[in-house]
Amino acid sequence: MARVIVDVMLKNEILDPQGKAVEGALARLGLAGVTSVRQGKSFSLELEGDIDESRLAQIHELAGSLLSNPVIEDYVIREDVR
Amino acid sequence: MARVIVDVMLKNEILDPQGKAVEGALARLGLAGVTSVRQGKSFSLELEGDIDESRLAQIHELAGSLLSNPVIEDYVIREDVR
Amino acid sequence: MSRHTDTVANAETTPELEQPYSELGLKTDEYFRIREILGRRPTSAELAMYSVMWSEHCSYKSSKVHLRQFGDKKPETEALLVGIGENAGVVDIGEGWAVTFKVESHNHPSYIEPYQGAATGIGGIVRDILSMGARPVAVMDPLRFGAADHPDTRRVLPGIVAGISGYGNCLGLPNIGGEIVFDASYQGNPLVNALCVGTMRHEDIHLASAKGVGNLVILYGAKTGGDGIGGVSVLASETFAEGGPTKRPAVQVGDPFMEKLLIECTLEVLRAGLVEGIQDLGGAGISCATSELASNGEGGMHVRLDQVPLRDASLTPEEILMSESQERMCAIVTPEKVDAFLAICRKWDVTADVIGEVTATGRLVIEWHGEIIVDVPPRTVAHDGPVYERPFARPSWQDSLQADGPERLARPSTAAEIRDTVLTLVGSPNLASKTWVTSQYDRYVLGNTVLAQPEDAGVIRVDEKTGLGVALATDCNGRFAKLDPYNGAKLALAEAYRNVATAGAAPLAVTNCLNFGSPEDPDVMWQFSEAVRGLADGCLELGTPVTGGNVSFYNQTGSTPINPTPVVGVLGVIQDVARRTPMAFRASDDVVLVLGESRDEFAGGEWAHVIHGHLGGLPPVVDLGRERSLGELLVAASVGSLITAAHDVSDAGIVQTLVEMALRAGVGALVRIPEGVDPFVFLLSESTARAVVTVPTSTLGAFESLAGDHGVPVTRIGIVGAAGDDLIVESVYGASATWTLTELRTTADATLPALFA
Amino acid sequence: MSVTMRIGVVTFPGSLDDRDAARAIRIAGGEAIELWHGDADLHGVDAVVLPGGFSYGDYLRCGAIARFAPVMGPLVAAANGGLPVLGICNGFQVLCESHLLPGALVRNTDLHFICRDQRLRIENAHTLWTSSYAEGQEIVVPLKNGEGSYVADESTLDMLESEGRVVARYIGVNPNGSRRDIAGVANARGNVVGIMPHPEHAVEALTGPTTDGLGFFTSLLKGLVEA
Ligand SMILES: Nc1ncnc2c1ncn2[C@@H]1O[C@H](COP(=O)(O)OP(=O)(O)O)[C@@H](O)[C@H]1O
Ligand SMILES: [Mg+2]
Repeated sequence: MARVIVDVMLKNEILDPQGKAVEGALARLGLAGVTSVRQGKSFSLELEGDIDESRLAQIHELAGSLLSNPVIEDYVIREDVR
Repeated sequence: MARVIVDVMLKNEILDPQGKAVEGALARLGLAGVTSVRQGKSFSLELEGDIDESRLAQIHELAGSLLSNPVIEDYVIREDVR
Repeated sequence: MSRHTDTVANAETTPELEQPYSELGLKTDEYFRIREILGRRPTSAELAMYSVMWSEHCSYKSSKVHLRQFGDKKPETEALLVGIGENAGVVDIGEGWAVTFKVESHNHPSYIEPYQGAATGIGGIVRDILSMGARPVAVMDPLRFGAADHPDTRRVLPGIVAGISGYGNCLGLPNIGGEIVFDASYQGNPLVNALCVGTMRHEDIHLASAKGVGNLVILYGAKTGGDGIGGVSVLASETFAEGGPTKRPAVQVGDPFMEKLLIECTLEVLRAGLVEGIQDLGGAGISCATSELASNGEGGMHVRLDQVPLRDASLTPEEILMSESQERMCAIVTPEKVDAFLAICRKWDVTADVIGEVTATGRLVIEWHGEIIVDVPPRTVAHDGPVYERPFARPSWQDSLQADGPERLARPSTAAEIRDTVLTLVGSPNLASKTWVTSQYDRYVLGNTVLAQPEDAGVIRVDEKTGLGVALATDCNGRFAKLDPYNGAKLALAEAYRNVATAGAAPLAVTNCLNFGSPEDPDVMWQFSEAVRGLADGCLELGTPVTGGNVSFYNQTGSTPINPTPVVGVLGVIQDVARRTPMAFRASDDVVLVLGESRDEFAGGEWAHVIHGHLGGLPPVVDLGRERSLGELLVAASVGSLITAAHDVSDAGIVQTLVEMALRAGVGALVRIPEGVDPFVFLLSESTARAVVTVPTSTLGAFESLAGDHGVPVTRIGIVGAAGDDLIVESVYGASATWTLTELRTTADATLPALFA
Repeated sequence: MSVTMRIGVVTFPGSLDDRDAARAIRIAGGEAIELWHGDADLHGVDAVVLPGGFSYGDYLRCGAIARFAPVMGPLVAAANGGLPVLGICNGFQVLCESHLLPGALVRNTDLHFICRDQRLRIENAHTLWTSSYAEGQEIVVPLKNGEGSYVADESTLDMLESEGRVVARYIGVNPNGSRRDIAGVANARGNVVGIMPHPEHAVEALTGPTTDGLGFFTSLLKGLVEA
């Protein structure tokens, strides 16, 4: 059993209205000194068996096509083996 | 300058239609052995100055009220000081 | 095994076992009735089923004795194809078409989790419509919130609206209307009512009954999880677990895409003739579906509960029986059609499993891994629940409330004061433009929306070839109902009826959602009984039968109940939607006419509420005979192409009606107060049975004589466009009141975004 | 003798405006052919409309999963070979995800789903889908989306402008924060067009705000007959 987490974030140059909205709300609720908020998505995949090179490559491939859209988003893969 | 990441996930027993949709798509696209996918949100907060206890407590408070709804979601705070 | 299963055999050998029936919301005498029915103690699974099915929500135990009036006073009608008691009533609209519609509440869940609560409210009512065999074609959403500027309203409103929008839009159902009303009495108790309407050919009507011994029971749709356990009954089933309590979420999460698949898949299996009986899974999940199907059919069913596909493998059988997981349906299918049924489910990627069969035993038997855990007469679960005659009494405060009329309130007495008063009202939350909300709803999808909000009624084309269509409106003024619940319910009916007729459709049938406080409070129970009596009497008088509805009790904070809110939905038929009457002023030089009579009636109205924060007195007099005449006139005028626009008069009176007609068109009007009438009363009173229409000079004579035939008083008050981009009212205490359309629009548009954006 | 043009309308499981697109095609004088997402065959149609809706629920990103549907294989190949394809709303999103059109569609800036009657200007009347309009013509059609904000990097936007591939632009109000008010774009060849607002909801006076949308469908039929 393995777990892989794929974090997807909007590229920096793409406007993030959700992050902006949260930033405003945090300030209104009294959290001082917030200079920026970005909102992203994360996918937590539970997989049977181990993650070998080829499987990781496959996950990278899917993270860059299905889970994120490279035109607007970047992704990072965190392996989280328990 | 500090960065705090708040990861918000649906509680395990709550239906996650987003995760389910991704799970189905990953399987159709040939990734074998995926037993479950959960989709979450993450908020990356950039803050001025340092994060002391009281500020962290404030962030916890907001993570549990504004950024997540404790009825259906859990959150985790990752501090990511650079 | 970490825990044992409580089987029927076990129950027989351990008659004295203490059972947590009161934690499950059952009264002691109810528990003993169950023991009497079964001749032994119930198993834990049986106890779960009875407790949830005998809850207020599922058994209508407090309301049943009153709701009977809808049947007893049912008007003579040929239109009713399926009446009260099924998932939704069905009416005949002619040309072989039938329509089913119903409104339901999802109040409490929407307070806890606004987005999901409201979303699953839409999901649930859509499945009710689907289970009758109809294609859902539109939704509406009557909503009530606390004070507009209260912080909690800011918490719940955007979430509720987003939930309705997120779920309804994703299903592809146009949202054609609803209500958004703010009143402090709903603080902590927002009302989320959801209405769905569906259409079908007569031969496509299906019922929830398990007919045909040997036929199979198929559960299809989403897998079963721990959703909403404890949502129907009071308690989660944690008391059953011996290895420590499990915490199950009371919140149900919706998956609109799954529901969309369920709609398409269900319609395909129905149209292919593969289904003998069908039932949606809503409150009380499998407990409700199996017991109702069995009770309505052959009377017997054998279910293998371990065949239910689970999302969470740790669920106990009791939890599976009680789960309110969304997007599930149950169908009865003959053995030779099962393969074809499952093939269509596969096409739509919908999970489907045979979980049992219809039997002739007269018992609902449920098996769990080879052991019998339920063996009950299904009727005792589904239909023979407890019935209460709750005590009710006219509240001690009712007289003083009615005695405190609005006569003592200061009234505007110059044109300038009228001008300011109107601007204040136009921008007040209940009258302001609701576009910030309704622009989040798709009103175009399916391509058959002929009228949608903010028009008086939503109008949907049913048949593209002939133009046959239906119109729907929902209404209720909870303040009127508080002042006088009997007439308040009639007033709600009258307003919805008038709205449908205003659009040019003939009112045909009624649905309702009765939102009240605790039935254990005799004051509330009196309000409820009066409202039901009023609605039943009103429907009889108007000839529009009640086809179904829903009751929501316990809407209160502490001991303070909400204003009684009997939301009434009226459905009308229009033979050719091309002749529907919109509300916008159309052509300059059309004559503006008021239909009906204006009296000095302000109690419970918007003026008293907004300007004075006052509630007291007796609500406007309701005269259903006049409503009927007005309705017939409006329909006849539409048929005869005599009028160009019509808009009903209700909240804040004729002036608000004129403002809305002008803003909708972007064209003003020049209006004059008739001789001998008080301008304030004429402009702002909320007398019933009135509408404003515009008539081209070419048909003016014909229209006025038609009105005479119907006995409806007509007053010419002005001319469309005669004041350019202004709305001008002359002869207001010797001067004119002028509003520019720009200032009216800015005022009306600013309020909701300022509060919620 | 003119032969009726066969225009495919793809139905994904969560498509919503497929019936409307078919109705628009019929009103324009064409024959609408149902295409199923799971069927990797275009059945010889003369053109394809990808309709609005939520193709596979679109909880991930709109159009992200639809891009991998069986029908998309032959569709992408045919589009690259010149087959006329119109993507409306979700269809536009699918075309971007499939890289048949540049850029992407992201969450509306105000974070709400928005349904309104939208004024547009037709910027390019030379595509197969817009030839019935006059260049610069202003039309009003419904707009309804939650993720309709068109984004692309500056160089892509400059390229689209300089090559005249911005097909329609929002005027009056930019409802969703689209870069440079872009409502629709075309591929280099002009056979593939994506448009966020819904011309298929503006083809009948009774149900639409106007009948301005019909031009998208008559353009194609005219073009196909002339071709
Ligand atoms: N206020 C009411 N007026 C008329 N019929 C009602 C009312 N409340 C409930 N009913 C009817 O009682 C029956 C049972 O209601 P309910 O249990 O809510 O149905 P379902 O479980 O299908 O939603 C339905 O036929 C419903 O229409
Ligand atoms: Mg039902």
